Amino acid sequence: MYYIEKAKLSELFSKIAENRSLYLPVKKNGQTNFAHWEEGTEYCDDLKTVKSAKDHFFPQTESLMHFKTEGKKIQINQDKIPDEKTVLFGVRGCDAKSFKILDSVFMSEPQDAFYTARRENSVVITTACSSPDEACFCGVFGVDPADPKADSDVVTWFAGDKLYWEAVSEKGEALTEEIKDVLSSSDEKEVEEEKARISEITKLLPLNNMSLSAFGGDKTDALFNAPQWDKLSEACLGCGSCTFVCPTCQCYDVRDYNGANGIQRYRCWDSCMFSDFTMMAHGTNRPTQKQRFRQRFMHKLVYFPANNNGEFSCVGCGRCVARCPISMNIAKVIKSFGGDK
Amino acid sequence: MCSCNHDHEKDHVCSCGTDKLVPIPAVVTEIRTETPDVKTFRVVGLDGSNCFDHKPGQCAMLTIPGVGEAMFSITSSPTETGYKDFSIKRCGHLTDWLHSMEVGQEIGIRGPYGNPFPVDTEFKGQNLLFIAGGIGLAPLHSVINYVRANRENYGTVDILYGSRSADDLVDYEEIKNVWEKEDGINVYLTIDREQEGWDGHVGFVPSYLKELAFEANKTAIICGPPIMIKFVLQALLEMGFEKTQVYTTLELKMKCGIGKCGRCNVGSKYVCKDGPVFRLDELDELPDEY
Amino acid sequence: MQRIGVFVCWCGSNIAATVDVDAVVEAVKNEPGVCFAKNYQYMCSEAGQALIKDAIKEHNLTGIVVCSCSPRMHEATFRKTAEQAGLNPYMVEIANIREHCSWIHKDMKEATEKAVILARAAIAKVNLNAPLQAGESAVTKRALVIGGGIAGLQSAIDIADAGYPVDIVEKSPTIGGKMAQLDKTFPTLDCAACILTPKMVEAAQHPNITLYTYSEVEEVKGFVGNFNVKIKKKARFVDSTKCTGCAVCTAKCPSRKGGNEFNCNLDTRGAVYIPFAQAVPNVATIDTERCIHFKTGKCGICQKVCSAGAIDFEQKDEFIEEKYGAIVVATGFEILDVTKFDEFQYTKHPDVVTSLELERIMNAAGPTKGTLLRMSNKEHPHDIVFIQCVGSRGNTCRDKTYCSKICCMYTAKHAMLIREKYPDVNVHVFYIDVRTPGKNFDEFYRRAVEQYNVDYIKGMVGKVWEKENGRLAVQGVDLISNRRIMLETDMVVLAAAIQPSKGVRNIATMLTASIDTNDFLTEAHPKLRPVESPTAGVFLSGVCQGPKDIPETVSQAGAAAVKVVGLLAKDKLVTNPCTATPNELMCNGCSSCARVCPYGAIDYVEKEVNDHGKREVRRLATVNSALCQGCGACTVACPSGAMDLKGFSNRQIMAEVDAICR
Amino acid sequence: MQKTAGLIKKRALELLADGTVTKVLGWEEGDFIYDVTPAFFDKETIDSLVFSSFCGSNLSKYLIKACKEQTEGKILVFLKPCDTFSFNQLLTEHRIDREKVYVVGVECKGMLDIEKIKALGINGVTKVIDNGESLNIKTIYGEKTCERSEVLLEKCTTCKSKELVVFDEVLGEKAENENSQDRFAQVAALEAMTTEERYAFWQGELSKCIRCNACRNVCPACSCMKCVFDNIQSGVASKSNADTFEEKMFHIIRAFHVAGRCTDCGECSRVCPQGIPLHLLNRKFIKDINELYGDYQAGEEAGSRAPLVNFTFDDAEPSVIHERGNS
Amino acid sequence: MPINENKEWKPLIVAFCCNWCSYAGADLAGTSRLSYPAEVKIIKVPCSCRVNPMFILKAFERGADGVIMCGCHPGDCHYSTGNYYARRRMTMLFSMLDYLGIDRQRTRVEWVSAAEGQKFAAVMNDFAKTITELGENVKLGDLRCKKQQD
Repeated sequence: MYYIEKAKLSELFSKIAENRSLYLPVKKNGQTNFAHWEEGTEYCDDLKTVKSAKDHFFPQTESLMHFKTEGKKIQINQDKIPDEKTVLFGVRGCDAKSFKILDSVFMSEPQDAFYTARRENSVVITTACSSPDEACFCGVFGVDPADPKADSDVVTWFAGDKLYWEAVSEKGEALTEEIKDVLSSSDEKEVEEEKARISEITKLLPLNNMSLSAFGGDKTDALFNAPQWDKLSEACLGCGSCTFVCPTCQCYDVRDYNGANGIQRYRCWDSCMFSDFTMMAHGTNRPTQKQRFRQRFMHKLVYFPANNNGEFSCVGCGRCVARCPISMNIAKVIKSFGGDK
Repeated sequence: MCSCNHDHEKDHVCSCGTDKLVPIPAVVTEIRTETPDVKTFRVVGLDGSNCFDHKPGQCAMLTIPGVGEAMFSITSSPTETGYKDFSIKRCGHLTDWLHSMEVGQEIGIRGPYGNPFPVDTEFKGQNLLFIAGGIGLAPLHSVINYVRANRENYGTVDILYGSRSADDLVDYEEIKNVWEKEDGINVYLTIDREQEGWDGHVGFVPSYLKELAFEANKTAIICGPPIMIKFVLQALLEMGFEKTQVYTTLELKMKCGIGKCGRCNVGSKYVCKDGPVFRLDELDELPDEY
Repeated sequence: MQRIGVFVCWCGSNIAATVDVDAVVEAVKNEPGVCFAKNYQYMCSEAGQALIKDAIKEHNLTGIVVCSCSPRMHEATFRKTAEQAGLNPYMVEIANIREHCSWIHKDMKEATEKAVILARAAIAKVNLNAPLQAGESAVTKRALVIGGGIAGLQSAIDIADAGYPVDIVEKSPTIGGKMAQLDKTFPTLDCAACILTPKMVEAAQHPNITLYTYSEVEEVKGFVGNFNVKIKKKARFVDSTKCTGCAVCTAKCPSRKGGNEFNCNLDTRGAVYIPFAQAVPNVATIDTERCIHFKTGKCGICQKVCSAGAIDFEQKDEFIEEKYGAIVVATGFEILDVTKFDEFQYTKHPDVVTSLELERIMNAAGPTKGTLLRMSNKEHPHDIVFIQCVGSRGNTCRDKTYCSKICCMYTAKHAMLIREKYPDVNVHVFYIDVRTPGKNFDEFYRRAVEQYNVDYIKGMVGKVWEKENGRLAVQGVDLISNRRIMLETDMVVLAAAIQPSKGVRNIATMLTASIDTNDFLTEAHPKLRPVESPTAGVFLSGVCQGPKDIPETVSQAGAAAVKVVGLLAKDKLVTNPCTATPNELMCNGCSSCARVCPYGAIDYVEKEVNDHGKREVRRLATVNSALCQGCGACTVACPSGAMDLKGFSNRQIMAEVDAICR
Repeated sequence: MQKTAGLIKKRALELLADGTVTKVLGWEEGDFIYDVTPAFFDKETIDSLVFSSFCGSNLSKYLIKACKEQTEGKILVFLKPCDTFSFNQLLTEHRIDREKVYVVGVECKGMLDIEKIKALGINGVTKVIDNGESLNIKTIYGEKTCERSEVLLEKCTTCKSKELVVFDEVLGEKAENENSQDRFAQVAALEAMTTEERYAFWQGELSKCIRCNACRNVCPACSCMKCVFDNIQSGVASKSNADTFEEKMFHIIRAFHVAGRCTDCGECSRVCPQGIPLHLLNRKFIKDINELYGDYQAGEEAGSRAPLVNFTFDDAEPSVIHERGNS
Repeated sequence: MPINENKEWKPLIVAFCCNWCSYAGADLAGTSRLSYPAEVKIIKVPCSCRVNPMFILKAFERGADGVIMCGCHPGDCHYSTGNYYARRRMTMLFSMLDYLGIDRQRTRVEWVSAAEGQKFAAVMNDFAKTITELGENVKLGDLRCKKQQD
């Protein structure tokens, strides 16, 4: 275990940035999101970024290839696979877990070359949550906000006036080796106290004790035609705010942009909540918002676990709880199927 | 062989270098007008190859740069080498473009996608009953020609095909001049409404199916508009077919073709990966949303 | 995608001298859809057109682009060429590389580059063109004239003479309008009645004319060639088939307090009345507001005295529905209410009158039987002051901004007639300007000044008040001598402004004809289409379009009639194919489009739609392609983009933008 | 507030009971007071109807679909003053059927913004008690208090009107609109900046956009059957912000499409997950319209003619824009 | 060295002209041989009220440096009222662009009648001069259209 004084954080950041690109939560125009660190950039220790960390690996838009056409001839050029070595700092336990969930989508065969390359080139540094809020329910999905080492390379804690640093993977250790100069060794006493403090708080979180017993890969028949969906989906606006702030949502669209100098094919986030998501020339298999709403939650709580050894596609980050324009969210869905018992 | 710098196993097919979403260029060498709104396009790799190998029932993504990409079933059989055929109905933005295309046009193609009909396993030794409506013949076309090329592996072959009118029968020339003339293949054609010059059967496919009263000792392979499928399935079950004897292929929005973009997700299945071919008993397990 | 042929014209050296036509051909060959490109010396020549026709046939072209002079020059030519070769004429686009390129640029490289870009834009557009078919609609061979004044009568007679049936709807009990109230007409001083009444009779007796007097238009539906109009025939309570016009009832009617409108309320009439002796139809009408029978249930004298038994207290309003191919609006004018101009004492002193009132006073059938008398004491006046431009050419809220146009002349007429008949009467005229632009008009005015010694004073009157001796004092300014003047006079005559009839707003709304801020009907084009309303099939006659004197009114009425006849002579109307069309699946039914349509071409229907398998009844816009002129205002008002314009669709214009910005 | 909540529930019950209405559109209680969800209720479910200082959402847009589905009887809807403007505008555009709706106007003192409470550093909120002037806030980190006026929803700080412009009956105590700030002050402040400053401001704000479409989908004026941005044939369809131009295009066109129709209900800014002050775009148009074409408030009067489908002969020329002060 | 590598920047200007007045005005400019810069490219629309703000934004997206709309003088519209609507729409759009910090000189509306060939040329010369002085439009455009891809 190492530490560095909080006051010297920028030294740590410049050290990391010597050989790699560093991304961390930054407040800009009132909103905190992950951003590239440059000398002078200030780290923001808000509990949650507005958008999750997923767009570091699965950006909202990403160019895949370019076409050139001349008469009837075409030329297809794949875009360069990213090779930037990156470090993500300040990732919360929930977001770190979401990477594993995204991995099981994008890194299963056939692998997504762009995602895989980004993922392989990055080191994830998680930071324990010193003040979880009422919307957090990561405990329900097995995330430990006090000690998020499960899915990270390095775990850090802010305690007292120090940042504690512990490498928990090979990648993490390699990074630690690189930057050891700016770190000092430490015992684990203060960290243990911090962990204990956070654990106490998590017990108070109102949504953190929900039960998922109603859900799982084998629950399609039990849930699909349940009457609750009508009420739950009634007010849904069909916007994508839940999807776009969600760390695990990974639906995408592929579009062509016909610019003046050739055609770009790019990928962008999409949402199963959008009315045109499954629209084809002759219609859609999910014409109602109820069906689209149900799809999103069934996917997270039933279909995804069915294909991924029971793992749910939700990490309990609570972003949808905070961001939904009409305050409908996955916690309410879980509760309406008996999750609050 | 793996071209990346990673430490993959020896026979690993590497996806690090080229992404699966990137098509290869190919050229349209022939365009046949089948019906007023269906054309068949013959696509050949720029090197004269068939682009990639496929099995009957599988699909491919066709790219028109600047217009987009869409999934189509491969109409030609794997036994027809050196090209791929696609029978495509004009019904939207991209298909409009395809229909206005001319021979020599280059397009992008990637595939194959989806699971094939089990021609080399479950179908082997079986009597086959193909039931198609309209453009629904396109995915079955490939199976039928594969079966014809390997005739010895299968029992009887019956083909029931219907469409709105005689002009809307896809592949009419081939059906008349090749399939019908072949021994051991029975072709039954029908159109929805009476039409001058048509002396064949008139009536919807499901009712014709009942009239024909096939024995339930066959494997049925169905494709057509949803309403036809619905009534054909009913009819088959009434005729004594087991759900395990019936196969169909689903048409859903597919964008990436590799089960990641989320569009073709129904229940825990991804149609572009786990489908589009489903046996009826498998289909029954999916939520009713296809 | 189309199979496009591109034809680049040299226009001799007009284009070829500055634009490298070979380079243009080379450059466009690889554009999407282009499968043929060629240049030629004169595309519009026989040989050039033959070249186009051959190429269309040989290469099976589905669209062509001609890079040549302005489409205003030869678009029609090349469309015809295409049509001759079997191609839809709307599959032709012109790239204007002469007026917009070769003629304004000197540098060959620059001009060639631009020509290529203009060609590209046309190619991009034609790729999205669709064959268009001009529609047809049948024409009902009957016309409606709204208003039975001289304008309406003239239009009706002219149309009827051409052989088409015409209906005249007049809201008052008789036709004749304002002209019937006039005494003499300028500049010839002939008697108005003498020239008008024959016209009235002619209209009444014309086999092709049907009169609906004491009637109003209730509802107008439909469009050019196919209007459906509902007319309300108000109950007269007199059976017009029985009434002989003997006027006994009118004389015996005991209710005599109400004013007589025909004489500008300067005298009274009975509750049952015939407006004037020469009224057409010469039939009595009962004014229910004044009739004792209708107010109390008693009386009934008229019924008793009528030997024809024509009085029918039970008569009801009658509604007539008729189809028309064209409508002429001839709703005329009324005199501005001058009560607001209180500085002239109009409401206070009976000797202050409007010109129209003076007209009645001077008329033999008027309240004074044609003798010029002061209304206050029925004495002969010695001095008369005319005040011009009362309510005209002003800029305060009580004024009209426009010139009423007829006042200068009728004042000269009045002055002259008075001086002629009563040489002892001194006549003074206060004026801002004297406007006499008409045949023999200025001569007429000069006669008034020079021969009849009418005292014209350039200047305005500040106020008028009654003196103790009962005469009127007029205080004004003489701008020429730049001094204030005070006159004592017996009468003051106000040349009040004229304004469109009040009912015109309602009629304009029914017809979706537009009116301007003064309520005059707007013409389709102020110069080139002055007698047509922007709404197809609606024509303008007389003062409803703007102030006019009688000859002008009659000529406009004739012009409107010719337009009507021209329309009715057609069996079918060919409609503009470049019309707006709504996409039913995207229409919100919000009415934004209808609100901006200058032609009232957009209507709404409740209709079931099938939106990708979902069936529901929606409120949808529909465009009447017979009315739509293709301006496109609706397409931008429509937020969902449901409304698009054929021939200039959103995608076509954006494709042009894309091609230009490449 | 509690009193009004009680009245609302009582009235809903009465109107359901006497058959005046067959369903009720109101707000359903959530887990933390502040997370109420718009919902339809019937006799069985009416118990979970709530009204609190967090009922900022505008229910009028839900009536488009509800009116279509309503075959018999009326729908009871609770509308705050600002919501009634949207209701009227939807009436004007024939999107809803007045006959099918029973409008209960609810007087409003301004609604609260949980984000603003959190911005004060008050975390882990589990309950908020509105005492009228101040708030008592229970959190997992203990109890906190703050002033009500500090945490009003942005739209309520510049309330345009406390008048209910359409209703069948009214509940609650009429509030005064005296504390409301000038709603055009922020627009004016932006106008006073230099072009470069304004560009920087909007570039910063709009670049946060994630194109979730929440602003559009919540907007009562954005009620198109199919939005041009979803329509692949429109030529401007886009789904993402692949280039900063796309978000500008989206927001300019959206503002333009609702210009003269926007009732300034402020929902766009309330729902934006990235906190973009979208109302400043719409309000700019409102300000311009008022200045150039005379005061006009969409929704104030049902059936009124929106300024962009209207004109006068002596309208200002577009060059007035060029003649403005700063450059 | 090829000449075009040293090519000086030239603006791209899109002009929407109504069919009845301004397009004819442009024709008259041509007939009168009144020159204006080749950078100006005209798109014909039936009426100024056909010009959708989306077209103008589209032009900027694609790299236009200035967009000008020309129509009949108010009162002279072939369709009687079209340009009145266009006037309001464009005023609003331009105001919004200005509000977003886009140089307001990049957009313009001019009323040009069919007889005003002189005016048309003068307007275009002036507008092109203004745009040239402003330089390349970097604030409102899709970078993907400008980037030279190979």
